Amino acid sequence: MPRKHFLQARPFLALGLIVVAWLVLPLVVKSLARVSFYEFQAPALLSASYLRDLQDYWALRVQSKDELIAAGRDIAHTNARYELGIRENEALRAEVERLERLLNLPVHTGYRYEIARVARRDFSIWWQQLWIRKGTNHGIPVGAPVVYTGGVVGRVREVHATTAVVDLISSPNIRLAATFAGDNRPVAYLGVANPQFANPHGRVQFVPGDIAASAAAPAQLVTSGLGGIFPPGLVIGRIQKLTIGPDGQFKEGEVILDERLSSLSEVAVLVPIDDL
Amino acid sequence: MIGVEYHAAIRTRILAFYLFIALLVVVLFGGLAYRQLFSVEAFQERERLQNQRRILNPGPRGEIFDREGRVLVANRPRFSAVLNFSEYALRRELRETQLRLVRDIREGKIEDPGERLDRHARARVVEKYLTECSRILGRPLTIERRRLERHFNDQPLLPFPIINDLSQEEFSRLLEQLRPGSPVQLLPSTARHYPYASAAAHTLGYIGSTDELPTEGLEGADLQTFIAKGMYGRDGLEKQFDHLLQGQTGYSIWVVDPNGIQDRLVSSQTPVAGKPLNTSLDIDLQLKAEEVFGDQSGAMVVLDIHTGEVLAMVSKPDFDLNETSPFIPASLWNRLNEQEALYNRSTAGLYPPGSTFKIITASAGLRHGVITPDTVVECPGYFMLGRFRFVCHRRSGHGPVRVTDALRMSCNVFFYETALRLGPEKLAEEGRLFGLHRPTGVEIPAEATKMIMPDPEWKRSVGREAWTAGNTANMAIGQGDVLVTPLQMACMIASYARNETTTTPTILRRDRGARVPIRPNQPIGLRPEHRAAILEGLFQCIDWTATQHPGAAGTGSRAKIPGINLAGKSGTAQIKTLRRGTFELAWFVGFGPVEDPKVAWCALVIGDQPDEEMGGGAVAAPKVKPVIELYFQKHPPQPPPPTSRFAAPAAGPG
Amino acid sequence: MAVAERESQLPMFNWVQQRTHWRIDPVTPLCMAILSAIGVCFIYSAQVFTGGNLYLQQIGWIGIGAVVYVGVSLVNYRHYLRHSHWFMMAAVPMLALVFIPGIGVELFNAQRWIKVPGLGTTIQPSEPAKIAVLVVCASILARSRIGTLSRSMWTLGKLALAAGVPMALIMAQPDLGSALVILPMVLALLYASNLSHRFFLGALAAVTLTVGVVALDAYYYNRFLDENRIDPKDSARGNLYGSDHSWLPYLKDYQRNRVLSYAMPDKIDPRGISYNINQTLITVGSGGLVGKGWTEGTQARLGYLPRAVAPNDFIFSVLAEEKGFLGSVTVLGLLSVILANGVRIASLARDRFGTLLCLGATTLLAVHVFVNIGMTIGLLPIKGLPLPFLSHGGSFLLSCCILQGLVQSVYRFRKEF
Amino acid sequence: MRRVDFRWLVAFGGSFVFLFLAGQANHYLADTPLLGISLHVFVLGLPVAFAALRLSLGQGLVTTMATAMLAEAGLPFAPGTLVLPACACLCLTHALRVNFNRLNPSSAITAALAINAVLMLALTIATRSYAWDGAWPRMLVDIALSEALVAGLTGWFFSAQIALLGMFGFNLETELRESP
Repeated sequence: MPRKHFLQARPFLALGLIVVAWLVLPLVVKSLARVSFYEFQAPALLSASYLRDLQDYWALRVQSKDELIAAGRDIAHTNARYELGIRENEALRAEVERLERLLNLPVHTGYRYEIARVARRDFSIWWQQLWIRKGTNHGIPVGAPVVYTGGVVGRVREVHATTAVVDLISSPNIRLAATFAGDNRPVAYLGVANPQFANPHGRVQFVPGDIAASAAAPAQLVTSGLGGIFPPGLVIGRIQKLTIGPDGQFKEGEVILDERLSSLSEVAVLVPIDDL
Repeated sequence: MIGVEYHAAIRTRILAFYLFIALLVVVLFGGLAYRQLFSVEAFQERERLQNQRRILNPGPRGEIFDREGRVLVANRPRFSAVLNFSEYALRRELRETQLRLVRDIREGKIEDPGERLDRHARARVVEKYLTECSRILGRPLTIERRRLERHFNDQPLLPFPIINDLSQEEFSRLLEQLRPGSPVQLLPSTARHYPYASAAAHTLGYIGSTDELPTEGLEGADLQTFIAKGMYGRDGLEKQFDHLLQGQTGYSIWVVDPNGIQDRLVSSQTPVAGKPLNTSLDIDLQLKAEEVFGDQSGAMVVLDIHTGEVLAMVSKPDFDLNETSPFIPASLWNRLNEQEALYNRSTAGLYPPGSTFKIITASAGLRHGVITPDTVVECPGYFMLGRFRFVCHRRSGHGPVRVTDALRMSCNVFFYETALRLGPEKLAEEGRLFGLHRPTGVEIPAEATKMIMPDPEWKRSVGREAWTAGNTANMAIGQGDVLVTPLQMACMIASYARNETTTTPTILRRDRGARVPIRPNQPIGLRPEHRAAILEGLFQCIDWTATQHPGAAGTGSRAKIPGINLAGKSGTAQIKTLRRGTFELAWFVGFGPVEDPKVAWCALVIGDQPDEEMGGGAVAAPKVKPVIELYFQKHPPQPPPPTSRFAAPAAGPG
Repeated sequence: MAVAERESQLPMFNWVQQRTHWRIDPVTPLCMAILSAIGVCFIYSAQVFTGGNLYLQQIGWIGIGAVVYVGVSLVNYRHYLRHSHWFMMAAVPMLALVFIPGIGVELFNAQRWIKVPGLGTTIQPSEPAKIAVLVVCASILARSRIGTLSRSMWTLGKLALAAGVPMALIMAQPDLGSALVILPMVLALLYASNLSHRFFLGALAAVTLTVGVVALDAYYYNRFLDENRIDPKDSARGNLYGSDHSWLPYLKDYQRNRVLSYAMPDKIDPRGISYNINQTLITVGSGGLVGKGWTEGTQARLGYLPRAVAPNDFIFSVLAEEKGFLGSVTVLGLLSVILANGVRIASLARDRFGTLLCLGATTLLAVHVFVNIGMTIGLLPIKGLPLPFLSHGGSFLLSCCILQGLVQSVYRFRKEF
Repeated sequence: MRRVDFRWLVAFGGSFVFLFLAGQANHYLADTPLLGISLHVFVLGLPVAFAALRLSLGQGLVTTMATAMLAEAGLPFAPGTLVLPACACLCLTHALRVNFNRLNPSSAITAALAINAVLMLALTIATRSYAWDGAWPRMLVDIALSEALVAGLTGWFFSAQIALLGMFGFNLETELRESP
């Protein structure tokens, strides 16, 4: 009964064929297939996200008036504080511009903030990423930095028509030139795969020997702005412990990222203005 | 079928085959046992020597601090972009590039480069990553083929640097814009960094790069070793305390393949940073002292009288230490040699002390009773010694002077008279009593050793004509053959202030209690009124200004600081150089406050032009004033008690 | 091996005797299987760093070898007695093919291989030649009676022709090692055929004399080099120094160098000839009692033991390094079991032809084992002889399987009780 | 007999909805409301198990490839990281399914768990170059959670798929009885 034997071997034959086909298939075809599958599920992603917004909206609708009034008062306070901050900012910016003109510094690359809702958070031990609700239609380029009120979120990895995938700062293919707050020497921030249950983590390297950090007085890591991708001064995370590295000269340590990173619902993509 | 019968006789012969096989097996077994059981150590040792290599990495150098814990010499990170050909991915890329080259050449797509293809492939891979870096940095980068080849011949285990000494911004750009898995790695190392640029350049010294690292006690001394460049002190404190500053070398031992490519790490030890060095320098004083000198050549030493600590040490001309790091460019080296800027004039420069030596003459005269504080000598403006006329610097003469007046106004005639009464031996002996004939022993390399305290015997010994009275007269005012360093003069005046004979200067920070006299010390041994007369003369030298005492003013009155009583002595001397003619030297030594001596100084200004008119009081004293003023600002002589400053614990090493 | 079940399904050949009692000797095939498996493991290990796939090839060859082994052992060996001349007719032309450009493949300055059209592989005709010489010699000796030396001159002459022609052809390749393997085999057959002891004593004396003369010559040569401070390499380049130092005028200096490289490896060319010796010694010696572990041996894996020879001629070094004394003794034990079993089957054989076949096959195997392991541990000079069942190489593996198949056949068709 | 059998499309549709729901679950698990910790479930093994046990080889392969490519789109891995292991799992299960009663719920659960574990292993191998210090507790919890979820949902998912196929006129139950 050779036919029966053949039937038994058929799955393996098919598997072999698939593997060979996959190896032979040009990368373009595979990428194309990948993009199509992505775009195929994008509407579902978006609709779920909008649905969630709607749900939030209705959740808010049932709030009592007292609560709303309290919230309104809080917002008024915050607004007043921001108003002050904005004025201060303007003065500082004018000063900075004056100084820059004085020193003939090159003009800062400008950024446009593209606010995007988070459509899905996806944090596994294998990857950490956000799916956001803006894409090429909104002029978001690949590699653009993504930030939120608490600091850096990550970088855009893939851009699709209406959505984009953002690599969280804790993913291993993110590397930043950072500095410690109050210091100007660049150090290296590296994402590591997030090993913990909460707080995403990263690593910092090449820290000069005179910088110290402890649990009582954690050091804050901010972007340096020297690397040409991220603007300066964005918070990355804090460091509680620095140890001397293998070269006996630079310190290294673990960077504890903000807890809010794992519950983001809105981020801002920095689109370089030159790109427009 | 052909008849084939079986022979019984064969059977015995078959037994021989068993023996034959047994013999072979026993021989092989014995051979194996011999190799694998009895000589295993020897072979394992041979294997280790053949298959393992050691890489040495220098420990970061220790930092150098001033007395208040401010960093004088720091390490700055220095990043380079390297390609590590031991990485698997890069090795694979290399192999693939080479295979592609072979194919392309065979198919005639490219011409045979006419060199070994592995080298060509290597150059191509390096070129590719260099282009990528060049794009990110926005500047063209090139690498010499020769350097690449040399690296692979000499140090195949060490990563190959494609860009050295990245600026902070370049480092950041590469870090952020290279993809994280890129074979281009950013490798940190250190270079010396000098926050105060040229301050105390000669004292601190500079470094050079070396292949020789301290390796005592490190594993694997018998292995073939590759060494990453380290630093060693070439001058100044960096040289003197090289053994402390030098970190502990780290190593890693790798198993390598026959091409020298790393395979597996056997053992390693991280390098340890060198020890910090706390110097006695006060960078404020140092900066002020260098500021007042400006571009003027000269030297200045400020000492703490009680501890012998050097608070400031200037030698001009100097240079920016940052230009010497990480290595000294040849152009800089040539320029510095031309300016004679590389040697420390404070410790290695020998000069005639001029009138400042009159302190010694006066001291000897009083000690041996040839003069008393009341001895009066009439100064007509010159002194006749036989047919020779020795002039006083005031041609009209000082009139009748006592020792106090003579010191105040620096009257030559009084000291000619004293020295002739005294004789040269006793004068030289007094100089030797204050250690002017020998090095001070300060912890700075290349201190001068050939200082001269002349006497008739010395003159005979160097084979010159006999000693004359003229020699004695010249010696009395610090001219002629006397040669000392500025540091020695500072020590002499500090000793005088303490009423002791010897001050051992140190460049290291000493606690006041832990004062360790290295040389035997003893009181000067002058009668109090004699010493008082000398000190009075030194005090008046600064205190008597021309407005208060017209015509009898002290020569050092331009250093007067209101409210603080200082004592000092100016001096002027000439040196003749063969090449560039005669130069004037302006000296000013002194200490203060008189009541409770704290700080002693010696300043020397060297004329930059031949035959430039210089006077110690006119040129050197004004340079001293701001420095000493700053010292007393930092350490007011009245309460708060000055000890508090020193009692404070040393700031830690960073 | 599931030979018993397959047997009934195979098509009937008229020369497979169905009536024979079904019996097999399980010892040799078992040892062969174990050794082959070990061989595959260490061929893999020798190449693990470079990622070669020779071990897959070897598995393929072992599969073919197993089929060949079963096939040969099914056939009654007595058929070969009649047709032994055909073996010769096939082997000698194959040896000659090597020298025809386009068919013969030249590698490492020797033409030892011929291309098999279509398959893309090469075979080494010296391997079938060994088998042919064995069968032919055994049949000659089985057919004629050997008595004293003088009475059996005609037989000895035939034997010399049968062994000499292939040997000469193999030597011309040149492949001295394979050629010399034939000599002990023929001697063993003669010994088993009751040739008088005097012959062997004479042969032994001749060999001893030759070795002694060469050794003496080498000694004088060495002394000459030392006294005149001559680098052996220079002397080899042009026979510069003529016969000043020579004792045996017809020996060339490069040949003396070869002798010296065995006796004093450090003296002659420390990086060249003796490099392999040094490396194999370090490889074996550093293994110690238990070895460094599979795929952990630095010498073989990183390529100090030359990569070209590690999976074939020096496979024993790889094993000795990674499994140590215990591992190498195990392999030696398995090989000696095959050898001893060969001699045992020789004594059980039905006729003299069978006995001679077994003894010849066993001697061939023994010489390979001894020379290969001996060179690996520095007892013998480096000669390119592979180790049976372990070394990578199809022709040799197949020839070993055929030889053992013959032995199995002798066992199976032995006399009835 | 239909000329083109579209049941793979229906099965893929069901899988799509399922994976979409799992994605939504992950969205909330990234910051779990009560525990405040980050978790992740991975359930691709379940659709693959369904395709392997209940569909023919061709239909199953197409369904699996489509589902795996869907799961893979938007992940930071090379194309094929999930597709190839999923296909391999499918083929292996398909070859083995003659040896046990594939309609038995327990065999469905076993197959789903095994396939899911294998796929998670594949992902772990794909990310082995990352720093893994201390990753194992989170990994164990994630795996345990995923496996528990798969075990719990297998019955529901299988019935839902069968029902969905039935809605489009593919009656697996009766076809099975008719086939030899």
